[in-house]
Parts: sequence; C-alpha cells; structure tokens
Amino acid sequence: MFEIAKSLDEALSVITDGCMLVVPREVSGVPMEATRALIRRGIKNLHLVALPTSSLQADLLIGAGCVETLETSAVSLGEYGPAPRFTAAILNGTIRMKDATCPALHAALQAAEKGVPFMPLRGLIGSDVLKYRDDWKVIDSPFGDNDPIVLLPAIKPDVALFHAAMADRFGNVWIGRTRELSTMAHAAEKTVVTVERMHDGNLLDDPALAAGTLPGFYVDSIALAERGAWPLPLPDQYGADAAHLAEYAKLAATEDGFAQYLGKHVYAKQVA
Amino acid sequence: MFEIAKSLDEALSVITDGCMLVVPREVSGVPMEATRALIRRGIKNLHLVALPTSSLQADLLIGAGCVETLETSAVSLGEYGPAPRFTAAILNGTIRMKDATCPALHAALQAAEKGVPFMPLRGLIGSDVLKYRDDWKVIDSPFGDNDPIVLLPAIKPDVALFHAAMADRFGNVWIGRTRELSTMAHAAEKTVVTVERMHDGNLLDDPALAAGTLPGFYVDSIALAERGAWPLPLPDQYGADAAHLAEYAKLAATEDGFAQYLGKHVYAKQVA
Amino acid sequence: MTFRPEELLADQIARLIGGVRHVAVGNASPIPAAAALLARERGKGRPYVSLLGSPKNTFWTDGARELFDCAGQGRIDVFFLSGGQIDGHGNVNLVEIGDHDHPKLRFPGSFGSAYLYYVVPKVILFRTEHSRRTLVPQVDYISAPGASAPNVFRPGGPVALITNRCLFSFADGRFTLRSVHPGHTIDEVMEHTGFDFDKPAHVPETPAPSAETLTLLRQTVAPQLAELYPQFAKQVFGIELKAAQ
Amino acid sequence: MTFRPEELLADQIARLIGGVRHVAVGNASPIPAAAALLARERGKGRPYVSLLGSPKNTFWTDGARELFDCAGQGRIDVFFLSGGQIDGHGNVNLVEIGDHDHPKLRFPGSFGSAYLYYVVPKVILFRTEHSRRTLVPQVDYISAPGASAPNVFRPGGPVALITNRCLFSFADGRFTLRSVHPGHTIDEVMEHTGFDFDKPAHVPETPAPSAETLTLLRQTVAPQLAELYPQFAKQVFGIELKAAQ
Repeated sequence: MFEIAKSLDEALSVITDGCMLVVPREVSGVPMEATRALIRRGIKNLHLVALPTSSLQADLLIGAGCVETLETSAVSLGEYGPAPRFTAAILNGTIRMKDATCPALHAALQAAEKGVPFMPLRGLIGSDVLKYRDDWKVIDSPFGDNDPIVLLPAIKPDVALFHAAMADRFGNVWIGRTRELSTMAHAAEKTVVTVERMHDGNLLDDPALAAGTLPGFYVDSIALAERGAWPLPLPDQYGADAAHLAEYAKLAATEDGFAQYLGKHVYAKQVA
Repeated sequence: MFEIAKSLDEALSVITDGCMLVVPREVSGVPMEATRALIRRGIKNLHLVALPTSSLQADLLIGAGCVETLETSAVSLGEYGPAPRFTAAILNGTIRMKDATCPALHAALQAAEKGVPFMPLRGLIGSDVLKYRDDWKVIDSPFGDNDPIVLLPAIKPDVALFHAAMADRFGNVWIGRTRELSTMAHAAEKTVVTVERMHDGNLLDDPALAAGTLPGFYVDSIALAERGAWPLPLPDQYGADAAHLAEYAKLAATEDGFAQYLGKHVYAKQVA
Repeated sequence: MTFRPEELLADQIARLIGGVRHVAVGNASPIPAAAALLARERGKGRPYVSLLGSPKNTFWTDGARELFDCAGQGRIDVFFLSGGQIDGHGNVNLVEIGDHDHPKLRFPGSFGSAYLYYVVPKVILFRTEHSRRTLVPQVDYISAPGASAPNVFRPGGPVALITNRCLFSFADGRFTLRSVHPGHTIDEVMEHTGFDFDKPAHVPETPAPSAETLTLLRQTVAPQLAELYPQFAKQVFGIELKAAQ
Repeated sequence: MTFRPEELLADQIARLIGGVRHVAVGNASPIPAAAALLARERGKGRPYVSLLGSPKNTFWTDGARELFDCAGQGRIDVFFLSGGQIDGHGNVNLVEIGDHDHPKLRFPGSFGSAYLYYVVPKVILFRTEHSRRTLVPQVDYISAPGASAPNVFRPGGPVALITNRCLFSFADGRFTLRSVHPGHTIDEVMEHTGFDFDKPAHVPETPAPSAETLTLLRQTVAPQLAELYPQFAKQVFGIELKAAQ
C-alpha cells in the first residue's frame, strides 16, 4: 500500500539488484535524482527497460556499471551526440542489449497492463530488429489470408520509476499528458515516483486535475525531489539544462571523464 | 478537417443509413440530443456499437426502427428495469444481435486505435458468448504450452458520436477521465461531438485541461447541445433525470406507450 | 434489533469479502455495493472499493476499460455476479432463456462476466430470487462458466453464492450449503433449488447482523449508496432520492 | 539571395511533403523539422505538423504511444528517417556496423523505424553525409527494410532520399537520381554513392530556394525550431539559445 517515503533512498528500497526496472523516455519525466541515488547505492544487474528510448539516464546507469540488460529502441544524447557509455558498453560487450522499436515497447507494456500474454504489431517483418529477438514470434493472422504478423510478449517490470510534477497525500500523482507513465505503473508490480512538490487536497476531487492523474492505488512510494529530472526537462515545468548536457557529452566521451562526472555530479550529491 | 457545425443536423450529416456507429456507455457522455435528431431524421439500418453497454440510447434507436445490428455487452435501464424495446426486438428477431463482453469491445476498439487486425483477450473460453461469435478466433498462444486464447478482430466504426462538456474553436474536446471516448475517436473514421458549451482559448494550451482533451485533429464536426446527454448524466456536469427515466421505462413497456414517448419527447423536440 | 433481509445479505457478503485489497462492484448490484462499502467502513478505508458508475467511489482515470485492465493485472480481488439463471456447475446466464435462435426471454447481456469470472480470484454470486426458475440444473446460455478445463488460463472463479434463503460455498465445481438465513429452512432450500449441492451434517443458521453493523449500514453506508442506487437506498434504508440537477 | 545548404534541403523536403494532412518528425531531425514547419507556413496551418519531443508542436494527449497509434490508423502521411547506413534497396541501418556479435560501430538504435517505415505512406529518407560510407550496397543491419514481400502488410515506405549532394526518388525497390544540388555534379554523386541507382538522360539542378522561402525559413520557421533544436537553430540561423529555466 502507498506511503510517502521518509527519504529518497527509502522510496527506492524496492528497487533491488537484478530487478526489471522500467523508466520513461528523455522528455517524459526521467527520475534523474533517483537515478543518481541508485548509483550512489551501487545498484547492480538491472534489467533496464527504457520506454521507448533513453538519453542521459541509461548512459549514466550503464557507465556506472548498474546495468546487465538494456531493453530499448535507442539511446542517444540527441543534439549532444551519441550516448558514450552506452556505445562503449555495446562495443565492449559489457551489457546485454535487447534492441526494440518504439511501438513494440509500448505494446509490450500495454500487454502487461491488460493482463494478456502478448500484443500484435505491424511492421518488423524482414527487419533485423525482429531477427535478433527470439522472444518475439511471427504468426499467420487468423483474420487474414497469408498475413504474417509479429506477436510481442508482455513486459511485466518489477518496478516502474518516474518523476512527476506533483502528488497528493493519497498517493495520486499528476502526470498530465504523459500517459505512458500510467501504462508503466499499470504494467509494473510496484511503482515508485519522485515529485517536485506535494499538492494540497485530493487530485481526484478536481475533474480537470483528475483527468491527468495516476491514482494512488497503483503507487507504492513517493519521495520529494525538487528539480528531480535535472538536467533533463520535466513537461510543462522546466526545460533541459543544455550546458550541463553538453558538459556531460564531453566528459563521458572517456572513462576518466565519466568518472570525473560521477564524482562531481553523482557521488558528491551536487545539484545545480 | 474539423468544423463547428451550423446546426446539430449538419453535424450529424456524416452519420448515414447503414453506417457503423460507436457510442459510449450510459454514464460516459451519451449523445441523447443527437440521438433524438437521428431518429427524427429517420436514420435506418445502423450497425450500433455501444462501448461497452447501453441504456436509453440503444433502446430508443431500436424502438424507433433505426438499428439493423447491435454489438454490445448489455442493454438495460439499470434500476429502472430491462430495456423494453431492446428486449422486444430480440424476442421478435427484428435486430441482429452480436453479444459481447465489456473488455472485448474495449480491446476491439483499441485494436483499431493501434492499427492491428486483432487483440487477444483472456476469459471467454467455454462461454456461449464465444460460441456464437464466429468472427472471434481461438489460437494456441505461441508463448504458452497448450494455452488457448481468444483473438478479437478490430472494430473500425465509420463514425464515433458522443457528448462532452466543452470544446474549443480548434475542435479540441474536453473528455476528462472518460478516455474510452478518445479510443472511440482514434478507432473511428470520423468523429462527431456535441458539447454543452464552447471554451474560450485553446484547451491544449493549459496543461491541466490538455490532459483530459481529445485533440481536434481527430474531430470532424462539433455542435452545441446544451444538456445534450439528458435524461442521462454527464460526468462532472449533471446527474440522470430519474423521474424521466422511470417514465420512459413505464411507457416503453408497450409499443403504444413507446410511440407516445417518441411523439412527446423526440418528434416534438421537447426538452425538460 | 430487527433488520431487513438486504441487511443480512450485505453483512454476509462483507464477511465473504474478507481482508483483501480491492473490491469492485459492477452494474445493478446494490446489495454487493452496500456490502463492499460496509467492508470498507469496517476496515477503516481498506479494501479499496470501486463501484462501477459512481465517480465518487471509483479511482479510475483511464476510462471504462480500466476496471478490466485492473482485473487483468490481478489487482481486483473480489467481484460480484448475478444471473438470470445460475446452475450447479457455477455457470451464469445473463443473456436468454430458451433456444438461442428463438429465445423465450432475454436478459440485458453478459456485461463483463465472460472475462471477470475468469480473472478475479473471489467472485461472489448473488441472486435474491432463490427458486427453481433461477437456480437450475443447467443454464440455457453460458455467459461465463463456473469452471474451465485445466489448460485454460483461469486464476479466478466463484467462491460463494448468496440468495434470499441461504449461503452456498463453491469449490471443485460444486456448491455446498453453508448456512440458512433466519426464517428459512433446509427443506425449503432443497425444495427451491434446481441443482444438486452438497449438504454437511450440520448447517447453521446465518447469523443476524449485529447492532453495530446495522448502525454502520444505515447511518454511514446508506447515504453513500444513494448516489448510485437512489431507488434501492429509498426502499431499503428510507434515504430520499435527491432531485437530478 | 545566398543560402545555406540546410535551407536548400528544407525547401526541397517541403516540396516533397506536398499537399498532405499530417507530417510527423521524429527525434534528431532538425532539417526535416524545418521543412515541415516551412510546409505548414506555406499551407497556412495545413499540414498538421507533429515534432516529436516538442510540446508546442504536438497535439498528443495520449502519451508517447499516440504517434505510433496515429500512424497505425493511417493518420500520418509523411515521416522522415535517416540511417548510419542506407542501401540501394532502401534499407536503413540505425544500429551497428560490423558483425552483430562484435560490432565495430554502434548507432543509437532503430527508434520507431521498424514500424513507421511500413505504415507511413510517404517516408522521406535524409542523410547529410553523402558518401560510400553511408550510402552502401547493402546495410550491415536492417533496422527497417525498403521493401517487403507482397504478402506483408505494408501501406508505407520510402519515396525519396535527399542528401547534401542530390535528390533521389524511390520506387519499385530502386533509387532514381532526380536532381543534383547547386555546386555538385552527377559525376561526384556517382563517385560518392555506394549503391547502384537509375539515372535519367537529363538530371536537372536542384532549384535554389526562393527569396520568399528564405524569408519564411529565417524569420518564421527558425524561431519555432529553436525550442527543440537550439544548437541547430543557432548554427544555421543564428538564433540564440535560450537559457534553461
């Protein structure tokens, strides 16, 4: 049942070594303060599912040695270039990569949300994305005539983790239009959320706010983390810290630089 | 492309004889004023999909002879008893009934929303709901070991029709938590909406309102219809008119009484 | 304290609900709704209660599908079903009596039963008309079966059937008589039940609801119920219908 | 008027977009984004333009999946793809160079290409590095194939490839050279293209963007672009990056 955590670390305690953790894409409320806390704790062997892509978060976790398996459709720093620690890990073979395509991850999470073992998806046939996924199956659609279609097994994460603008003391979290966060929480066994601020009253009592609210029923733990998505953006709240991301891209290009970044921005708990 | 209709009848002009029309359940914004207008126009041979159930709306349309096929999970007046014209039509064999179960209709509309030919659903196996639906298929799940599962073909309506609290001049419609309306609009070729009132400004500009908004991109026509769900309720706006529903249940018990109801409340355009 | 039959049933159903996390109640189920709200009052807010159709008593923000998705996730522990017919195998019929091509009687339809009966761990059947017309050897139409073949995915199913005369439990494909309500007899139950069931050597009387329970039902549950079931709340608890706005 | 190469490409892509209803632009695509915004300015609000990652330039309210659902509904007419490698069959590679078990180079990943390339009617390929390294006979990894077997559901696919040197059209599994950009030659295109393509007898020069187009791009499009692509807007149009809040 839901509780407001006494600390960020307490809220994150359900995220254990080796668990399957699903996190949102770079613009949908990435829990960066929580990610730094997980790295400080020294979390290991994560099966990280980034829905459907990632940027700084996956790169940091990979660089810090927290990830065993990565399941996503792309990792990139966007305008700031490739994700250096992700790229190095793939080339060095230090993580297991499950390459996907964006709608496949959405569909696989929705399968778990609906309690079905799989979801169908068009596309994919003839691609190497499909070729290297022996967990995906092709069937002949029983509604067609020689009509192959891919079935994707449900992804049921142990924990969903994201950052949002606000929550109330009943565990309700306002997610606005980023409804994939709702799907993540529905699909996962447990859900941990960091928020910018607490909302007075009950978010479900106001019809306008309720429409953008993930009910506390699905939420296990909430911690306050002001500017908790920094240096990534939080929708409708703040933009990305471009200078910081440029600094990251530069430092993370080498292992030494990355270690320096970790020391300065993660282990030192320093926040702009 | 979207337009604000000059009249309700103009907005409804895309709903033609014989088309597949999807409408929401009894508490999710039933377009009753639009329904009365369709009956006045004398619409015929509808394939009516009620997502996933219906009450007064399906009963009225059936009684007025507008429906050829009904696809839904239940029609009932709830506390006011069985839906008399629906019951009579089934017993007299005057409509074709495609009995479903609620999540099957949600899933089949979501299949159309996602552009997949089918969606899987648990349950159903061993039921007569499945037995009488030769358009539904059972496969052995390729992810299981002797694990049968039902596949439901996508339902792609010609038109989605519903009533909502407000819209703006860009065609954006505020639907709040009744997100099945969004799925209906995504799944249907065209979408027609009646609303209580017009909203100044752009609903998508306010993050709180945007979270409960169906974008105008999916909406073809909007007409104003104040108390347009009457005598059914509109979420967060007004409740059901219990006395009127009791009157309907009483009158509609006989063909004569139903004709009297139509004369008084539909053809006379009389609204409480 | 005197009590109405509906109060006894609500009390019994609340006991059947037990210490779960989440109870959902479907359409046209005022007695189960009263029972769920009673369980919530007793549990000081636990279980979560979701009353389909009641904005005040549902947390859903993902549309009408969320109930079914939630059940598919294993997040609904208790649900309720009734039936125009219920048979001794636990099959429920919400569709029709007679031949499918020319039915003699038509009910509203299967609602979510053909899904929820399979996936909700504790489904409590209720039928306030206990007769050979409603409790039959074999239903005419299976909206949802009481049991499934071993290879069919089925984490859920029926655990009990409560009627105006008695309470049955359900296990291994059969009903067992558990108690007979005050004012009714075992012989009467046997006379009015169309299906075969097991009968232990001793069948107790269903206990009357306590004074505390009746007070909770009348003073706390009934006003909450009136939002969704105005006619029921008026008939059973004398709660007056509010005019529609 | 003098113009930058990016401005020529944006102009050309805007022409390729044509009179459609809805153009969507994915991640890391500043030139297609500029072209889509240019098309919208020319069309006075039509087509709808969706820029992935830009709240101001997307109408999505159903989460990150809505782009893909929308495409699945047939409601996205034009999309853009690039590739670490693109081959003469229209295959794109967004994943890796070298052997799959021991790649020599890794790109970010396939994003939505393995779906959108199949279902969006007009996919415009773009690659600003036109070389034998990028335009190859056969990609090392097929993120999404240029063509599919006849029985594979495929309403969409590539219609064109635009590079820093030229414009190709794509049909029946092959590229055809359509125009060569000012300052470049056919021989140069042949020298730097790793795949075989068709070459009509007459290949015109790609027309320069008009003064009106350049004004639109610089004064109206560039400021809109800066929200999502601050570095690109600064480099190409001299629009200054706003500080993050």
